Amino acid sequence: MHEVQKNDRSLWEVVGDYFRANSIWMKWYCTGCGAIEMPPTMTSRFDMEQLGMGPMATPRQADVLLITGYLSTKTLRRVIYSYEQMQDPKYVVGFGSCTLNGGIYYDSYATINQLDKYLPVDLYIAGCMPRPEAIMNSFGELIEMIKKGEAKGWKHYKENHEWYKANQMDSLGEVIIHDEFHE
Amino acid sequence: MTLMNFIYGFLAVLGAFVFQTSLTGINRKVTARLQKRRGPKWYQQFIDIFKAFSKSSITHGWVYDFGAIMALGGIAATVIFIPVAGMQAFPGLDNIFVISYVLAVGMLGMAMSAAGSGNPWASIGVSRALTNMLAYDIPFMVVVFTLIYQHNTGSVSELASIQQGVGILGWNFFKLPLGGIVSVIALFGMLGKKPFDSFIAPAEIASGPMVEYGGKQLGMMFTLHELMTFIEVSLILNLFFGGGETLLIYMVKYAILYTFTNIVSGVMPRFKIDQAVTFFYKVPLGLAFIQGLLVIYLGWGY
Amino acid sequence: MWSPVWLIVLPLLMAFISVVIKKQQYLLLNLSILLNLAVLYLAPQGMVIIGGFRPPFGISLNFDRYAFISLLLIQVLMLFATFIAGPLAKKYGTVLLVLLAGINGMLLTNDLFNLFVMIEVVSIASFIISTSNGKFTHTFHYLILASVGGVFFLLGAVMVYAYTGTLVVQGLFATLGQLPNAISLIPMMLIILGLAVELKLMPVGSWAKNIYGNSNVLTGPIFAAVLAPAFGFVFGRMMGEVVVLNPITGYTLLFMAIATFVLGELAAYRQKDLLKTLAFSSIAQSGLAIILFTLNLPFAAILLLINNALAKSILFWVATGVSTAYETSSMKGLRGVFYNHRILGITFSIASLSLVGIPLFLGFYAKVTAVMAIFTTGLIWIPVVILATAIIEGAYMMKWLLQLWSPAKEGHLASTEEVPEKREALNMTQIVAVCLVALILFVFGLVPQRVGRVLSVASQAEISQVETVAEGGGQ
Amino acid sequence: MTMIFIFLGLSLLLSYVLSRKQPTLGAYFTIIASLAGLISVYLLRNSVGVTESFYYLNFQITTIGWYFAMILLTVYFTSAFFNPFWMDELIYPAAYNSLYLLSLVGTIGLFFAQDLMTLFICWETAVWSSMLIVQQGKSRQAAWVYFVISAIGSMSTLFAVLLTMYLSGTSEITGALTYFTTAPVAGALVFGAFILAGLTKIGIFPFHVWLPLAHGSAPHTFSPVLSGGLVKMGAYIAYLSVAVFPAYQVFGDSLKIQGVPLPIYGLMILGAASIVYGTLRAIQQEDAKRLLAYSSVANGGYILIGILMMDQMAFAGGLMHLLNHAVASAAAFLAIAAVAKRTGTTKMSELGGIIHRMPITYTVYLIAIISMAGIPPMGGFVSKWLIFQGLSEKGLILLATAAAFGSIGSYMYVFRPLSAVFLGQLAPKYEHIKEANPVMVTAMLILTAMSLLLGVLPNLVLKTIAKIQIELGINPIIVNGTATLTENGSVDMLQVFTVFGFGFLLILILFMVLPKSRRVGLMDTYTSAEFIHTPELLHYGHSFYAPFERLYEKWPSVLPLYKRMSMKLSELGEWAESFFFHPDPNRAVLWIVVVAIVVIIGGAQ
Amino acid sequence: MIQFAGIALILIGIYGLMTTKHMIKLIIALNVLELGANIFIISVGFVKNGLAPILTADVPSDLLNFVDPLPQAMVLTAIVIGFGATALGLAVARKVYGKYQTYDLSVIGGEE
Repeated sequence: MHEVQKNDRSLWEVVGDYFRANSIWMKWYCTGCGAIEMPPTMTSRFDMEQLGMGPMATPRQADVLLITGYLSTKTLRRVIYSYEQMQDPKYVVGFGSCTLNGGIYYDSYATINQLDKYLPVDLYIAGCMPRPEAIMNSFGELIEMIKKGEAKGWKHYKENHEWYKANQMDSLGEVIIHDEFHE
Repeated sequence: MTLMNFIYGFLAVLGAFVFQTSLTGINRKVTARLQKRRGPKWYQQFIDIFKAFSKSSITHGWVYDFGAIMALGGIAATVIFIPVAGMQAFPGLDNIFVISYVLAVGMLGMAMSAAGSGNPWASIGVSRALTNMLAYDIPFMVVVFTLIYQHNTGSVSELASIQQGVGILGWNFFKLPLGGIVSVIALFGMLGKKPFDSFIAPAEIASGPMVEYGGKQLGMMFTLHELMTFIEVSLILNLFFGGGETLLIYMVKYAILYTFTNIVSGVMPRFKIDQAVTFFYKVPLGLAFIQGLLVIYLGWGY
Repeated sequence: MWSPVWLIVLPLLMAFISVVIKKQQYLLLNLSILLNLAVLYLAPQGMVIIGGFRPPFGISLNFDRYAFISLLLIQVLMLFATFIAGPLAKKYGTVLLVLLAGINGMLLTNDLFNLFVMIEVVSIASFIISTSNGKFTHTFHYLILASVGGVFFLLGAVMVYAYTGTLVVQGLFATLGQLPNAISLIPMMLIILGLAVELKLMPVGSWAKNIYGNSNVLTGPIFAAVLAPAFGFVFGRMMGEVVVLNPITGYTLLFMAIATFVLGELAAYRQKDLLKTLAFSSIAQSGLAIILFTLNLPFAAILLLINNALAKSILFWVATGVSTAYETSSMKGLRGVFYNHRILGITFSIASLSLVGIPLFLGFYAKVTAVMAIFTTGLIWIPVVILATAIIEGAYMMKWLLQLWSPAKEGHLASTEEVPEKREALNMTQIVAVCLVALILFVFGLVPQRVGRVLSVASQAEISQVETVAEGGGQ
Repeated sequence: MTMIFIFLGLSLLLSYVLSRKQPTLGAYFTIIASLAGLISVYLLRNSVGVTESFYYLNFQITTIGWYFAMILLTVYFTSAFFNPFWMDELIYPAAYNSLYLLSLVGTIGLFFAQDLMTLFICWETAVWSSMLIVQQGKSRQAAWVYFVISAIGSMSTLFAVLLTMYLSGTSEITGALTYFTTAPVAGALVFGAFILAGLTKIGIFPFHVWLPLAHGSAPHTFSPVLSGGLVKMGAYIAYLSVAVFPAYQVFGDSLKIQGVPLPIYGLMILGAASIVYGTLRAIQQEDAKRLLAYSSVANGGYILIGILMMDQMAFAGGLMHLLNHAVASAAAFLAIAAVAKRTGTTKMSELGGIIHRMPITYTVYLIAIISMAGIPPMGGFVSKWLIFQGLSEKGLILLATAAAFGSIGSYMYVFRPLSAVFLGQLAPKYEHIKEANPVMVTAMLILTAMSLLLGVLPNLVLKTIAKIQIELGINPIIVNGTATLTENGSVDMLQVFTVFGFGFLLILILFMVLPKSRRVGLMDTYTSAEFIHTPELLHYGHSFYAPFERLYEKWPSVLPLYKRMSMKLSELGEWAESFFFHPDPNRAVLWIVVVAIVVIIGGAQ
Repeated sequence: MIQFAGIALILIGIYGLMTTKHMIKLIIALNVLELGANIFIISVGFVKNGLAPILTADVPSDLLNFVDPLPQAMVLTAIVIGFGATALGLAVARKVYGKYQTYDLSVIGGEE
């Protein structure tokens, strides 16, 4: 893996990072149980909109890909597909310990144990599952990272594309397409 | 037509954008308050739009871009036609039909661009949006015909100035109460506010026409939405609430009207698209017809 | 020397000769028609009294413009019909000669009883010709009906004689008109009913469907283009000179004629068989001609008869030709048949367009004349009925045209693969002959006013009765 | 003028001869012949009032006739560019070419006819020659329905013509029709018969059934002529029956609704009904050509309402809409024809993404539908605007509502082919198709340029229309430079266009300044992260407005009504046949006796 | 009196034509009808106690009560014609019989 490059941004990028930090639009990839923690985060007690955050409908519109729980080999393909459809700059947040180390089903044949082998995770939120306080806290962290230009996972992904691809292929194996609905 | 006209026009577009975008931000806060939240900063909408402009983007072919430009261009041109407190960049171009049809250029451009992305959800969204338009526009048009018949002019600025000077009771909203109610209901449809927002249903059809937009095209769509809101609210304001004698009065009235729609829609559920059509053709169209018949055949409303 | 008597005598003579020299029947037939044409051209017009007997004991012939026009039409069509029918006409040469003599006699005679005789001669000849269809029950049906009609006509004629003491056709209406209504009613009804059978008037013309509908290249044209106009002309003569209508007979006749026209077209509309369609079309058109004669509008009626005779002859030649060649006359079997028979197709199209009354063709002029003439009677509802029925007529003729021209299945573009194989429907000389008739029709269509001028003289020369149903009804 | 007819007559013979040798040659000749016709008719613009006779046909040049003839010739001329490419699909190419010119002769003759008989002859010529062309397309049934509905119109015209000639004693159109000022009862009858012809030919509800059938299945090259051209014959008849025929005087005593006599108002309601019906049915269609045909039904309603209004604005709007719709509809049909030429189908659900292969055709179609939907800055807007202004000035609210419905509904249906045919994913089987032939493109671009020109400078045409209005003695539309003025509003299309261009330019600059976008394929779209491999399945072209269509899918359609009527007629025929034509001598004799008894009993009384 | 006989025969003939389906019987009925018609015609010219309309030396030339000769001449012709039609009808009936082995039209039905 390459080292993350030094932080030398142009003025344009600095301004852009300011906007991006204050307007975080998320695509929630609700693969597991963690998604249940998002509604409390949105609604009146925590109100994530005050930070300019909000859910978006499609990856095209979103800045952050939020993966809330277990990933299986089947869903990983979809996650990667969604990630690649997002517009730069884009950030990945791993939500819950299952994205970190596979959680309690770490030894299943179908579970993806370590998300950052496949996608450039900018931030993990630990916990099973993380409470809204933790979520707000960590998004505060992400905002700071973006503001400083430290959240560069998307550049990393580009630079180490072969490495990520190899890991992905390794995990997924070859996909044989039979027809539209069976592979 | 001199250079000054164009500069005024440009300023009108810019002003409309700034004004409406701020108002949108404020209204996001209002909505948040309704829901017992704190809500975002008042300039959050600007941040969102500029962020979208700052991101990288994709294109699905030239019609995808061309449609977006055509949409925003058409809408920007429409803003130039709108008389604001008696001010117009190009005097004499404020015929109501011209405005409502130039508006359609924007609609068509957006629909074209969305369909050009090749996403089926975009097409479903466009289909719903156009159906929605057919629903809300007919009652509104009936009211507009009544107005033109009554005042014998199709010019928006003249229609606005006729209502001024005799206080609040000079407004068409009070002279033609049924028509006024119809047009405010139609305004909800025009703005795509609940309960008539099924064409951008985010969870059902992934925000409909907007599904493929990201980056600068998304920013353009947001800008377009702001400008379109400005046009539509201004139209209702000029036709039924007497426009504004001065810019300040205009802005205040505008803000009240817009916030009203926002508050109402904040507590509304959502109609399915066929329900919306049925609703518009039952209640508002009926009211509009009653209003029209009263004015035309019985001479009421003067 | 040149007397119209030859028109009757010559074919009859040839008929006797042809019995003796059977091999030359066809030659004799053509020869007599050609000679007839010459006689027509040369004979002076006027009344001819035969044998010096004073009518009604002797027989007189009325050779005026009306008779001239009708005879000319009949001779020409007969010539073409026998020529095109070829071998069949050879077989029936004698009968055709008798038929020709009968028809000529029918059109010329000025004597009511003689008319009966001629009608019977024509009927018997046409029974024999109709046997060439090979459908004997239909011939039998025709025979019974026509004989009954003949008897009725005879009774009518005799009653006329009994009441008036004369059988001279010309001016008979004047004498009859003096009789009380109740007396003249029955002979008039009998005469009209007798003719109605041959005129295919509803409801007594039921024989026509099967005789026309199973016709071959000889019978179809003979019946539709020779016999039908011949009886039409005879009816016209009767209406002009003999028949006195009171409101009851007048409206009954008018009603029957309109019913024939409308219901005939409707029946044609539903046919899926080309010959049957043409059969009902003939029935309906004869109804229209009767409407016009009944309303005492001979000029329009003559135009219509001529147009129908020319158009129907072409239609029947082509229709019988192709249906014989392809052994079917159904819509399905004949689809696209004109692709390989372009010339026949074009003549068929011209004829059908003219029949329907599309502008630029003679039929249009006839239709316009008819409607304009009916306006003068003040019965505006009749043109409405006629024009509404013309829509139906146009509808089925066009349906046939479209199907016959286009070999494609519904919903597909036409392709040459679906064209039925080419078979010889008519040979080259026959086609040329059909084309000639089509050309005549076409040229008439180009100069309708000139044709009209010639005919209007004929109609004025002949019809002396002025009373119309409308006026009669108004009394 | 006679020379034009003789020339066209000769050239139709020539094109037949040429086509027999080489069909394409004859087809190219139709272009030349129609162009020559176009130029020579254009040159007649200053010789209004000249009368000429040819045999028993009499012609006179009038401003309105000239205007109509120019519209027709434009459509014929541009559609002729497509003829050469369809010769191999037709089994009677020579007949096609000569009938094409024959129908042209018929229509032009109609517009220049001086007497009623000439009018009718030309009318029928155009009808049957075009019917024979339609049958070379996909459906014989369609050609037949076209003929029958036209025949209803023809026969009612014939009735009106003959009755007029009989009553007035003259056949000269103006003289004969103005006779009815003094005979209102007969006038009402003649008016009804005349306007019926107009209604059938414009395709006004409920006589519209032939349009979708004939337009949808005619040869692709002839559909534009049918929709853009021949339908306008009906408009001319409508014009004659309301403007030349003194309709407002004849119905002067009848009940008036907002100043419009009730019978005329009833006709306008029919126009409104066809706007609404055409719009709703167009939204439902799955075939692009049928969709455009139903849009012709709707636009016919505008034209009819406009002409019947006989006022300053709506009348001008109606006449101008003729031209706008002719140009736009011809362009749209031609674009679809160009697509059909390359792909072999006009079914929208089978197409998609054609823009990637035929961008010019797409542009042509786009501009055509913008005009058809009445969106500025194309021609259609001006005419619809005039009609709206006229309707709201008189306070005819029901009609105005229908007009608005048709206008907004048209966004729905015109967008449908745009999206389903041109946009979206390209099916692999169309991967190798090319842009339309340059000859075809030329024709389409001519029409597109016209649409745009009419939208930006509508006064070019409105000037002529003002002249017609002055001739008719109604208040003319006022044109002032580029501005169009009416009693209750004005518009300056050049300014609108400039402002629109300005707005577009602003945004274009903004777009260019921002970073360039990355090009991705159309299969790379958001699918909820599902993998789709088949472009045809991803393209959304089927049942586009399903929720809306569901609201009225159970509504009765008109065509079954006609079918039932036809069936009833057949049954009546069958009844007559089995009742009176029974193959049984007994029954025939019985009938003779029955008639005899009826006459005797009747006579005895 | 004799007229009524003729009319009665005509009615009998018509009755036969309306009721029977047998071809030969139809022809017979037709003949009865014709016979009736002929008798009727004769009766038209009949004069009671009239003389034959033949001029001889015995008969005064101003004699008025002679029988009208014209109907008789007509009847002669009509008989001949009726004979011809009958013969033809029988021939046709024979042909039909040869084809269907029956004379009954109801058995044959409509021939297509």
